[in-house]
Amino acid sequence: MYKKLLVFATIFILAGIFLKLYQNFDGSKTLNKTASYYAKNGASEVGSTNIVTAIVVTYRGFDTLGEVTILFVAAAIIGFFLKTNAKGTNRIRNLRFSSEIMITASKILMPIMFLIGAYVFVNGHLSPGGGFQGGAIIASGVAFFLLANPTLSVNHKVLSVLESTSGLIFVLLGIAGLIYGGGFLDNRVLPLGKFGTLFSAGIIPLVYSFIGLKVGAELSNIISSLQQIQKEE
Amino acid sequence: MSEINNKNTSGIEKDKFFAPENEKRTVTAPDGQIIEIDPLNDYFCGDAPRVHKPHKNKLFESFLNWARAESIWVLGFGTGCGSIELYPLLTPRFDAYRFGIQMAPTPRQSSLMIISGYLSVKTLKRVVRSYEQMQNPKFVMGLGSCTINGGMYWDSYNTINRLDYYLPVDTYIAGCMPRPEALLAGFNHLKKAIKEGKGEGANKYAENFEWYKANQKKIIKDWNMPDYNW
Amino acid sequence: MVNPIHIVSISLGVAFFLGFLRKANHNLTSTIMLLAFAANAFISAQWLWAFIYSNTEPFYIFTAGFRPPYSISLLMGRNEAIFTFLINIAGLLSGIFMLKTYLRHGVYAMMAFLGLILGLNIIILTRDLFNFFVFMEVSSIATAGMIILIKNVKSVSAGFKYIVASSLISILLLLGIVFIYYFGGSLNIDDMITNHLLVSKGAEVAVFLVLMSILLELKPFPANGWALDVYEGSLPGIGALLSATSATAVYFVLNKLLAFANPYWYNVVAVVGMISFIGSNLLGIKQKNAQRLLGYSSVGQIGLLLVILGFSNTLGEKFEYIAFGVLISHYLAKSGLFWLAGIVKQDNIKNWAALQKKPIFLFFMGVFLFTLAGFPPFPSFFAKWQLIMELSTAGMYAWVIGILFGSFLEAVYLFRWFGYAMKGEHNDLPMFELPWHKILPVVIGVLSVFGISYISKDWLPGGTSLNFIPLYFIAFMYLIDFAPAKVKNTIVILVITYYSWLVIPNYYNTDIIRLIFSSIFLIGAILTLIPGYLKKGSRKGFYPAALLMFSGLIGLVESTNIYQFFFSWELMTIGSYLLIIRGKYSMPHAFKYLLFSVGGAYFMLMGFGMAHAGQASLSFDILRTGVPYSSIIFLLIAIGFMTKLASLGFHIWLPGAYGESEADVAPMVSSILINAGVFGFIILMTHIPDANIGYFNIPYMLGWIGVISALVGNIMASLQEDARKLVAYSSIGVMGYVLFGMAMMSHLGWLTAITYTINHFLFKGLLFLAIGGVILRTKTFNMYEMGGLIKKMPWSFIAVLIGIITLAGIPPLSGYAGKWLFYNAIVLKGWYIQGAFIMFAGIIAFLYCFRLIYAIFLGQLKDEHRNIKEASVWFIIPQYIIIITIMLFSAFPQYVLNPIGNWLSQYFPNNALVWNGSLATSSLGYWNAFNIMMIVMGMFVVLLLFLLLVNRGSKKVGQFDIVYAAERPERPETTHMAYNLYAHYNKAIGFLITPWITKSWDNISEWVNTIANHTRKIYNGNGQAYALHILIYIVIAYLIINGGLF
Amino acid sequence: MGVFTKIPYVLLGLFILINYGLLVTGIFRRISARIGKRIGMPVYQPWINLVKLYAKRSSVYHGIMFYLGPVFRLGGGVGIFLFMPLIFGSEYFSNFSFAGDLILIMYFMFFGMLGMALGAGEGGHPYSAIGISRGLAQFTAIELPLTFAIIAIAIQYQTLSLTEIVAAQQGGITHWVLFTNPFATAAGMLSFLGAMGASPFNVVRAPQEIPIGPPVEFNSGFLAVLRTNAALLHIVEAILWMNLFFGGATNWIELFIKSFCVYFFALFVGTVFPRFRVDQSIRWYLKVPLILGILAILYIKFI
Amino acid sequence: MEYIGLITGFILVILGIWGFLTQKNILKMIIGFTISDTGINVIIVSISYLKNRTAPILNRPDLLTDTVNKITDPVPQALVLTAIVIGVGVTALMLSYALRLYQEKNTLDINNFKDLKW
Repeated sequence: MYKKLLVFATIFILAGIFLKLYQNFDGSKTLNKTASYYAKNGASEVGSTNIVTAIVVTYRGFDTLGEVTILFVAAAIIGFFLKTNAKGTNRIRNLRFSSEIMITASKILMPIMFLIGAYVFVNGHLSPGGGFQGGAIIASGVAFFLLANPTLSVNHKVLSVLESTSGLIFVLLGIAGLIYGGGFLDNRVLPLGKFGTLFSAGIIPLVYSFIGLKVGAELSNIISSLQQIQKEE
Repeated sequence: MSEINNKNTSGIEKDKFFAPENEKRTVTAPDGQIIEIDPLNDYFCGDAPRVHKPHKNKLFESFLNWARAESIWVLGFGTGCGSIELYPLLTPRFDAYRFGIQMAPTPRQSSLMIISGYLSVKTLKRVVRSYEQMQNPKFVMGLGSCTINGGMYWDSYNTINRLDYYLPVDTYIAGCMPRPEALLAGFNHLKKAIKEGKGEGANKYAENFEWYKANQKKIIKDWNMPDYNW
Repeated sequence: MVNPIHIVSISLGVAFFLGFLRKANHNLTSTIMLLAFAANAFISAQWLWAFIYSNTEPFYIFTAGFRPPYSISLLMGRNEAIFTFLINIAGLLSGIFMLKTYLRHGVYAMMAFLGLILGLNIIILTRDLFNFFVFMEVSSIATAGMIILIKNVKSVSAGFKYIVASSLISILLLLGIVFIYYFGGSLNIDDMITNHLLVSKGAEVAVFLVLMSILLELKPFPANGWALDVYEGSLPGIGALLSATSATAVYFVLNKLLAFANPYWYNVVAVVGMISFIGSNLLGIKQKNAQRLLGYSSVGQIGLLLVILGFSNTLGEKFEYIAFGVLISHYLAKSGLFWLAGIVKQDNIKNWAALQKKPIFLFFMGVFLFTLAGFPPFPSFFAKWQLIMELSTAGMYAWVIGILFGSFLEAVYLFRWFGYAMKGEHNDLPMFELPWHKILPVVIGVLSVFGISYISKDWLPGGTSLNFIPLYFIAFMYLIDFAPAKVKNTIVILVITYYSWLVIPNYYNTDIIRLIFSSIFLIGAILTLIPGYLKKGSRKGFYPAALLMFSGLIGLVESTNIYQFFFSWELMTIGSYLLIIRGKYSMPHAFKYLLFSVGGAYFMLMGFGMAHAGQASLSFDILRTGVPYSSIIFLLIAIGFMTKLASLGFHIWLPGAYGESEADVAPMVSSILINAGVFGFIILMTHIPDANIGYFNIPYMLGWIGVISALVGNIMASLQEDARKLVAYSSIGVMGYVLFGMAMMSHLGWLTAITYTINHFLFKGLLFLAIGGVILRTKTFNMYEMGGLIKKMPWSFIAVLIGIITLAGIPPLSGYAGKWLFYNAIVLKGWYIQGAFIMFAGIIAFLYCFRLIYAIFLGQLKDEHRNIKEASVWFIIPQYIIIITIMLFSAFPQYVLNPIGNWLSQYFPNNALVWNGSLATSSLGYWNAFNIMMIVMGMFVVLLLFLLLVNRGSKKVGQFDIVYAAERPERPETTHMAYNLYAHYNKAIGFLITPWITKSWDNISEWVNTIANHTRKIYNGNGQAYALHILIYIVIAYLIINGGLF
Repeated sequence: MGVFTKIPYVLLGLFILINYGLLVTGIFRRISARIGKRIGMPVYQPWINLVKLYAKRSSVYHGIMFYLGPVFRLGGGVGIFLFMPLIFGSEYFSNFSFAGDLILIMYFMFFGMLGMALGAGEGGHPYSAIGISRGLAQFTAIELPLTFAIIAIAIQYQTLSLTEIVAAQQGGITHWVLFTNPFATAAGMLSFLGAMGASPFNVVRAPQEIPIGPPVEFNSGFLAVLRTNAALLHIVEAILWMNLFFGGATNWIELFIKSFCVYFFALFVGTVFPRFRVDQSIRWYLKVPLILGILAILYIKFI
Repeated sequence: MEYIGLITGFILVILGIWGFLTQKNILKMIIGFTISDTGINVIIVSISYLKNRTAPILNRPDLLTDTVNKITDPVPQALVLTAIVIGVGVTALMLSYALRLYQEKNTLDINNFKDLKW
């Protein structure tokens, strides 16, 4: 009780801090300097219809690299953290069988989900969405499949090769930007192409594709790691 | 009785009364060496007493004897009931200080030993030790009949009858008990003897050391000290 | 030059590439990982080299080829180069250290590790706020992974606490960053700084959130329970990483971000740092777990760094040097210690005694600990010195006190730990394994400490004047530590002789005081080293320690400024600590010694700082009357010296420290080392002759302290059973006289003090050598267990006899000179009451003198000493050299005292003592040493002849031939009257020596321990509570900074 | 006057004082006997005792320090004598006081004490050690008021030279320290009681409890030397106190009378008061005489 | 609209933190964290909102001119993407920790994991 009061008081003051932030917030009327720059030059410099994508992949591409790294590291950690040890392999938990609907739906929906995911990340520079979103869709497909077939498991080797390959290509593309473009992760390694088409915006579609694959693989990896340890119980 | 005949096989005769504190023992030195301690040899100077001849110059010697006579320091050793008569000497009534007599605290510093009354065997050992620790010249005064012939204790199982056998006595004071006046008379007698050069008891003891020692050992069974206590 | 961006590409490339090699041989993969770190380190090193040696411009990396603020930019400047270099090297070494772990866990662990190092690199390099956030998250997630490289419930729960805390912090950080973007319109740090984007009111709150989050990442006390659990629960290698790298990187970020914050943030940082520094060091005191202890120490050190950062504007151009000095010390020492923890594998600090099985590791540990505690010649010493000097110049004395107090607390637990390691019981402890990959980083760490010490000494003003030459020799001696002791002893004695030859003649006719003290220190060194020939084997560790002490001592004499002086003082402290702790049971005493020394040194440092404030020079001349606070300066420095003099109140370390040390170490420390305090007082008081605080005249107070020290020291000495403790307490007494003499501030007073100093050196050396020689034979310290040794050790007996005659001040030996001068001095000065009491103390000295000589040499010889031999000739030789010196000094004191008098005349003009040959005349009396000597000797010879004549036939008798009330003694033990010899004295005036001082120190320590123990209960182990602490910390900080909620 | 021409006078003075000391001892034995309603020993008894002791034919010793102890002890007494100016104004009987002043004499007392302590210590007798520990312990307390008194005198006359202290007290009885600083005299005389080892401060040599204490093992010639020293030392100490507080002496008669009176004081107290235990005597010295000593200094400083 | 988003975001953050600090169950704590995280994301998005503007996707030709006045702020939208992903990573890690902790002690009560303290 005492502790809860303390928590309450603390959070109350924290709310006060937020309130102060809120008080000073007056919905912007115009874009600020940075955003204006992107708005003005994003299309011409990067060649991407989706300005957000331009920012994510090019202007702040380095952040994206960090994001990918986070997912990668998290997947790696979960990989060795939840690594099954040989002793407990016999203890298979009695899992409930999934319903027929689930199994059937997953068989039908999974390819579609993969397809949608691929579409989302390939068109990241043209429409809302991108590598992360696409990767997440793919991974949810995998999750769906695993839910439907709890006894199955994903081939980690494939996933991690996919993951590593796409990560490595992302880095190599970045270096290519350093060598052939203006800097690390510059998208102008390839010609910008015609604005608004699939093969435009330099290497953005390429990068986003690999990010999509990578994110998909990593998330799947995490999900399957979590699933595997469930089986261990 | 078999214990008496129980001889030490190592060849050294071991008395039944050989005191345990004289047994050899071993100790470990700080560096780990084991040392054997033989108490009688290690702690004591076991030499026999020496005869100290009077000064060659008779006149000088008689001066010294006068000084010795006039400065008698008494070892206050109350061996028996006679000691009760000793202390009145120091009171104003008798005031033995007048005669150059005073009590000395230790044998080392005293010149006269008064055996005050009966002397039990147990005490004899102490008396011998104390006597031997006094420095030459030294005198012995036997107080009361007990020191002369045993007195009323003549047939006691544990008192000596005749002090003379064990120590060279310079003066006897007869009586049971002798009064302090008798003691004073005894002192005068002793003084006279000393002045006459007859106070050579210490030398007599040294000369007849074997005899005295034999007498003493005969009666003191648990002889736990060296032959001569320096 | 390789583009720094390749740090990223290499790390990530390798990390991704390792994914292909999941099933490959882990030796291969780990080698690849290490190569990646090496490559990173090479890149930073290359830039570092360029920045230092060719003044390269800082290098901007624009990612994506656009100019900032529109794209993310990285900056490789000099500082960035240094920090990334540190991080990459730590990664490399840590990787090597944990090679086995990585081999076991496979590529995933390596990936996480690469991610961690990459993240830290980027947060240093990046100039974009959000990018910082992203890579901060990379590193914290990676850290969360690294923690569980060892999988047990402790590490997993610690990891969870970590992740709870860091996610909470990241929420607030993200919130702050977003609002900074909102208010500032940019995420680029440079942009924010140059265009002052964050001036709007709301931005302040956003900045608050960001900076507080970063501060919290630095684990400030008390919102740092999670971090401590992580230090304790994770592998030591991870501890090293966290402590050395994460904190370093975040510290750098804080420095970077403070540039756009409101200037008051510097104060906030300083306050946070100070709370953290003192608080965590306080809590460290109760800590028994080695890794957690290191955690507390890490937090403390980071706190100190924050303080330094907070004062970066005050420190000006010195800031970088100071921060770097502290940081690098922390970095090297902490990672080294964590690695050692990984090697020794003992949780409890008491079990670090296992290190004794491999003494070289003790050496490593010692290097790290002394580095942490800021001892010379390690970089933190220079940094701390400069920090104190600069803060004092700025008048921030409260902060100076805080820093010194925190440092002291740190020294407490560090050296208790070191004591356990050095002297703890180690027979039951298992031997630790020593795989090469664990040794290598430690060795590199130690070498780097020395290397950086070597480099950093020259960076400070006055640093070049420090004399490092002895240290090289000490290093040499350490290298040949395996050699037999005799060889080393010879080398050392020859070198010291040569050094004396170089040094001492310089002072002849120029500086009598330095002549005397250099002679005491150097010739004393030679004399006390001679017994070393007795030692068999190689006597590991002794010579470097002894030489450290002696070089410190001679450094004191040779010093011409306060910097050199303090440097030498600290060297001496280390050396003497290492010497004292060599004794068998001396661990707690050496600990106390060190604490008092450190405490005293800090007082002194503060005094020096105050004196230095506002002065450009470092020379002793800045200590002078008339500068502001000169009285307080005097008091502070005097306290520093009093700890070494073991004046009352600061004496409790001495008896044990001297009493328990080795036989030939005791004279080194007691007859030689203690004079350092006297020398210090001479330096101090020649510059500040008078000091008053309020109505209190400090020299007057010192005089009373001297009196009470003398009195209590001597009474205590009289009541000791342990011979060496007796002599040790006697040192307290004699130093009381010296302090009193110095405090008199008069010609004769000083002359007395110096005479006493010389005498004390002579007789105390003599006594300790003699007693030490005897004790080596008897193997016991208790005097009542000895007795009658005169028959077996006549030479030692004569030495002790001469020693106590000198000590007691009995004519004709030189001790009397001191007494005579004393009477004259006190009457002329007018300190009658004190004077009488100090003379009373002098008479009490007689009690212990007698006890010492009687209980050991006279009385009954014990059975077990029946075949004992005379003390070793190596002990006898120096004793007799000292005896000859005493005799010469006694007969011809004028050749020493007259020049001293002349020297004193420049400070105390009325030359109170007129010398005419050997006749000294004061305005009160006169004294003819040579005549007294001759008369006494003549008389003695005549009387001896007379007695020989009287007792020509005397018979020498046996041991038990004593009059024993007509009985005979049974055993020597029961006949030797020596135990509790002065029981009646204790009964009479024992109340004077009620150990209320010891008790009050004990109470203080108890009190501190209790506070620490109660305070650390806030770390209740609950991750949620830790999170709450973080929030409360933020909230309170907000209330304070904002001055209320709104 | 050269050092060597002084030697005959020194020896003469020594001879006189030893004999005077023995005489005084004898007289006091006699007086104390009369107090006890006895007649007492003859006045010449001390001489006889000495002759007897020197004339002992045998003696024993325990070791080299035992042998040297009496030498030290006598050296202490003789040394004090040597450095003490006996007769004020007399070049012949100022001894070797050119070598040192009052402080030398003060500290030379330790010379004898140390010798005694060492000799007795080597005797190996526990009672010796007990006696010495008592003696030393008591002596520390005894010296304290004396130190105060001496400092007071030094303040008063601005000298530590005994000759000058005596010189300053010349010119009438009112110039004595006894009258110029009664507190100092009181403190000094109280410590004199202890220095003399008379009752109530004679537990050191409690003759029956610890037979005579330190000299328990000394015999014959050794004891004789000690007794010689005792005779000398006591009278020299009396002379020292006389010089300090009672104006010294300008001729032998004055010296005899004054030192006798000083000596008599100790005896008088000793006969009247019973014995203190060591801790009692130490505490006592730390009360009344210490206060007197402090008063002495305050008196001379402020009045 | 942006105010509503902002307030919602703050409330979510505070609610999440409340849960984070008071729930004993580790899973509930994690949920608290994700709620907070979501709250932050909502805040970020609200910040990017400008009234009467369209998303920064220039898929209509009219957006190509005077873009500055026609689109909302794209930067927070890019940031929120990153923030979400980071949140996912952290959540995943926390969940795996939760699993592991449950394996260690068969409980999910945070109070049972006090092995390290003081």
